[in-house]
Amino acid sequence: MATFRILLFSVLRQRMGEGTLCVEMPSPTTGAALLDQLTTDYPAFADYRGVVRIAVNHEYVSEDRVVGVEDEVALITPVSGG
Amino acid sequence: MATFRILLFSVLRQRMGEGTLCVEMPSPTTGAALLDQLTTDYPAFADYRGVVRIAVNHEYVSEDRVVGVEDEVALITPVSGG
Amino acid sequence: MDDNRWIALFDTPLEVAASFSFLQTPDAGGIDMFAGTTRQWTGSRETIRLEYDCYRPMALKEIERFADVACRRWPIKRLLVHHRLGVVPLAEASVIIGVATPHRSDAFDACRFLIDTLKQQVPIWKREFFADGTEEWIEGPKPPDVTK
Amino acid sequence: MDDNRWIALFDTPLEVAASFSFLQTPDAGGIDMFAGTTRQWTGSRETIRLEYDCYRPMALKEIERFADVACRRWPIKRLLVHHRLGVVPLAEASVIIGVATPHRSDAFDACRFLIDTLKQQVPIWKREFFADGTEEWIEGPKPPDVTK
Repeated sequence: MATFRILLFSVLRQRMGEGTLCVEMPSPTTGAALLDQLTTDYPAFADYRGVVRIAVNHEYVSEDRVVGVEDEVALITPVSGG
Repeated sequence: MATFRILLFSVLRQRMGEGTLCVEMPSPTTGAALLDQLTTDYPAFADYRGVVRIAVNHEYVSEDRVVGVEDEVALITPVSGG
Repeated sequence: MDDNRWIALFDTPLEVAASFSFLQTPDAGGIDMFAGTTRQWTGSRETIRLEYDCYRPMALKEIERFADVACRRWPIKRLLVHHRLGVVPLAEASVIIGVATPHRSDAFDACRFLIDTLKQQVPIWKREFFADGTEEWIEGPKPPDVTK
Repeated sequence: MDDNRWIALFDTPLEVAASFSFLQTPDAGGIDMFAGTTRQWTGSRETIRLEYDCYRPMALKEIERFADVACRRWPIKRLLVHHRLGVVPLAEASVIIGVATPHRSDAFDACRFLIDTLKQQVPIWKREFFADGTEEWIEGPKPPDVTK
């Protein structure tokens, strides 16, 4: 098992109460598996499961992307810049 | 007979060699009659007869507009500002 | 309306910062500003400067007239049209058009309408001076529309 | 390419004059510059300020990526994307997008593409503070497109 640290911003950071969430999983895993584990560990996250997108090393990836514990993982809710 | 003074700009002023042309006509007349008289008096003007537009008192008008000697008349070739 | 509109002809360089400041208002969420600048190359022909002639009282009246049209068509909070006359060196702005609206899409549409209309309707003419020593008055692609 | 592109995030007010100067080049005939500004009223709801959060390294990378797309699609001579972060007071600019192209139509199209794409794709979020004391993080209308 490894500890994935996942970065949060804006509404998700406010809702979860912190800027980084940790989940324990075997590494490597997939984006989808990480999101599922987050939903289990943090019930408040369930509301965002459908709209959140995963970024790995500063790029959007699809949920089937393989993610290792060495990657920088972030969750991106619908953006509102500009 | 009255003397109509007609303002020219850009290529037309360059081509005619002056910024104002004079034509002798009864006043009032029409834009079309003014243009016809100009073509007679200044053969070089004939090249522009088709593309020139008439402005009376700082507004575009159609050639059938009645024009008096007291009006400010100008000839506008296709513009190229901006 | 007049406080919300700044239409002017200049014989000096146009001022971008002052133009933008004028367009700023808490009523708007988007500002689109277009500037036409003197381009050096047209194909293989090199321009060294432009010079603009203008029928001033009519140009101002005509710009006001289609600014009215724009203000009826879009929810415009600020509108600016500045045109420079005389010599305009390479890369400098001959015209600045600016529009501020609550939402960005209207700002883009109105700004484009204003520059497109200016280029067809306003009695201003460009004389182009080329590197080979020649020069010519530029005539637009079609005459102004007298019915507009 | 890099000398022709200025992409940056700022914690200070955006500078319009410097942005415009950067966009000026004898290679271009048209510059379109869009600014998003803090609007006071949305219907009957009064905003008093905005605050922007950002995932900085990713935001820069994502802007660069779609600037590349724009430069392949249009003949862009200069491109600028500046976003302000933290507090942005009423009427001030949160974003400036600028594009210089040989002809004006491309400048408008590319500028609009850049702001539209930024608003859907770049990890920056707006927190709106209202006059009634409430505040909320704004979520965009749809999630970023991960396939773009």
